[in-house]
Amino acid sequence: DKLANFEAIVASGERIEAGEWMPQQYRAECLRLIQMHANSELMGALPEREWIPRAPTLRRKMALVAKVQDEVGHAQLLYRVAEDLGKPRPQMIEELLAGRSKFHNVFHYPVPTWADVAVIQVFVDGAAMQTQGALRSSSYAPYARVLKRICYEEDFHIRLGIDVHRTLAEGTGPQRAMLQDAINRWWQPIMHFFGPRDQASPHLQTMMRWRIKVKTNDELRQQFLRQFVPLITDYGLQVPDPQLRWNEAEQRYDYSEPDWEEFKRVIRGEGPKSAARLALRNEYWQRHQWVREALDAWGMAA
Amino acid sequence: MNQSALAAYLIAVADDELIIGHRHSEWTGFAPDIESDVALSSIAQEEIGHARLFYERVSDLTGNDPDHIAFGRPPAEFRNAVFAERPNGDWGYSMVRLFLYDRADQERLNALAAGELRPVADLASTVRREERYHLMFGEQWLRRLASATEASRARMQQALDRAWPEALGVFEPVAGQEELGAGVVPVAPSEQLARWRQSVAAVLESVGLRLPAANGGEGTGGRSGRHSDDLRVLLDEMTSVWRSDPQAKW
Amino acid sequence: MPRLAELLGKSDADAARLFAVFRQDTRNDPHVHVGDVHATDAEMALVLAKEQFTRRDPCVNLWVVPYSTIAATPYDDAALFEHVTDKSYRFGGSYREQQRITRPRRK
Amino acid sequence: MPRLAELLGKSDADAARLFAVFRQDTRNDPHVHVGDVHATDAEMALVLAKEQFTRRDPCVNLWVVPYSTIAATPYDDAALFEHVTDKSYRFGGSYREQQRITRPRRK
Repeated sequence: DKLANFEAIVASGERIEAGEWMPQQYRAECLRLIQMHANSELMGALPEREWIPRAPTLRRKMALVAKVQDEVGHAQLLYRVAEDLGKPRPQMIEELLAGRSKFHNVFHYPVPTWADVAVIQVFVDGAAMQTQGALRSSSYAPYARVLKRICYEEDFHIRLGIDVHRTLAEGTGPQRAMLQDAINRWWQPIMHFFGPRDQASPHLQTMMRWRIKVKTNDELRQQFLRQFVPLITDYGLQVPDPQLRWNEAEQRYDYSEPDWEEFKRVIRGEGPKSAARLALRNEYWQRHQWVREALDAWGMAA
Repeated sequence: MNQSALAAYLIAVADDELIIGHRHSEWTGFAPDIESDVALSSIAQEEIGHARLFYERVSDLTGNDPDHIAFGRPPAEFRNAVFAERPNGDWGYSMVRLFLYDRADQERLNALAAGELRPVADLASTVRREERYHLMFGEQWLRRLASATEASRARMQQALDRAWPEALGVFEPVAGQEELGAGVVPVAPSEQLARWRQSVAAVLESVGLRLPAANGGEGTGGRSGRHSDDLRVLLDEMTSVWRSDPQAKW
Repeated sequence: MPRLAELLGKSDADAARLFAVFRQDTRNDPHVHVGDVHATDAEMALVLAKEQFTRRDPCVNLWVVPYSTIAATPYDDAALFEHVTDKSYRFGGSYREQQRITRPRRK
Repeated sequence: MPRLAELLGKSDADAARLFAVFRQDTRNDPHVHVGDVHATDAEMALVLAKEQFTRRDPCVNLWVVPYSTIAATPYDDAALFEHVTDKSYRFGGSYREQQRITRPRRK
């Protein structure tokens, strides 16, 4: 029967295509995951975009516009994938604007200095790369295809960020201090990014079996720490977690347990910038109402 | 050929492209639809890239580093047309300005590309090729918004009426331009303006918009450093990080 | 053989304003489906597709097609394409290898 | 941005009965234009396409589209897609090289 056939396809490592039969739970989980990913790309454009008008050189300005443009482009690609799972794009955007669907914790925080842009591009995008890289083996074919391009472009973002990070780390005293301050402010949200340690649960097992989730939260966090902690310590900068150290015996990083209450609050939309950013998006959405009406009328006539 | 007159002229072109590119980049993340957001971001990048190329020609003449030219001058030393420094307003005004500005830039580039000064002529013809897409994007949006509904047409006419006088200001001659000699800019500003008016009139009328009464003069001043407060606000923000330490590496 | 829009559960109105984008990287490459754009009409779809799908990739030509006009085979009976009866006589080993070598480079 | 049929000098009637065929080899691949078939309608086009384009090649899915609905950029206008001015900042090219020399050893 259909479920057995579906399980067989997934178990064999094959992928499921849009328009193909799938269990309702698989469709719902994929939609929730990909919609949140799309929302996060669209909202993820806002923090760095504040620095486009203030980028300090012509080349940094062009590169930052290109980088934020990629985030908007990723939202376009991801909403397109989520759409075929049963929710039109306008409805997903309206759910985001109404605060009814989530976006990643890291985009609920302020971006007070130019160094924040470097920290976001290196460490936030670096964290996202772990999750997105793993999901390239996702069982949902349209998602896996889109992630191939997204990961290629995210890799560019990380390299761009490393260049700014290195320039500040090797720059003047005030530049180094600005960078350390940004790292201090962003470390907790970045540790939150991967979510709490997975409790073994039937839900988790199904997600892993169906390859909607490919690695556990803590595997991804450890993968991130191994790659990115050196980028701080190699420049003589501090990781703002006194407990953080490499545990040779267990081949993993030990770290202070993040404050998961703050994480839950932020995800619910009570982060320092949650309301302000959603309000800003809503304001533009209202201002463009006349443009949407005009395009609808033009589309009808075409 | 007067080197400082040439530098002054190229700075005016570069300032136009930088400031209009800066304004376009302010839409990144907030355009009415996601696909147009991506497209306008590319246009913004290219305008800023064009500015950088013109600043490099200025740098060949004056020895100043392009970033210093772009980030190190007070408003009074900027030579962009006032038209470019105005805030974006709504999407309709932004699309009308993009359309009118790019058509004016096209006439300027046509003139420079026909000039005898090889480096400037080559740069102009390179940049002109990239501006083709900008013209397409602007015209597509202009045509749809102007022809879709009575409400959208009225808004676009309003935006056109507001933009028109300052669009004429793009053709205000740069101080010292006449000393450049015909070799560099073989088409006089008044002739560029006439050709511009003819080409935009054809499009505007075809989409049902009325050509405002021409009364140049309002949009001038920028070419000699007389700017609106909009430019001061823009530059305060744009140069804030660079000014915090102009000698540092950013 | 249903229309693709029906397979994806899209209304005709939605499908008419969603355009599949096909990019041809070089003269000797075929057009490849690289994604889709929402647009009011084909002309705007081409303008928007250019920046979303050729910012970094080479391109010599773009096609756009409204989803409403695409007809497709369903995935559910992939058996449709399984070569049930032995058709190896058609393949002729060398042909398949040779075919793989000459197949145009594709992403 | 004219319609492809006009570019190819095809009448509407002809273009409506000529179908572009797009084949998806595996579920990891996008649909790729593999050729065209003449048919009176889409259903027939899919049947013919299956016979003509999947006998020797792997295939999990087929699309067919009438040429009359394809919009295209003009063939001789490849210049539209050329990156005229320096876009290396989009590839992080220069960063990539700088990176490799000075990037702290990782992994």
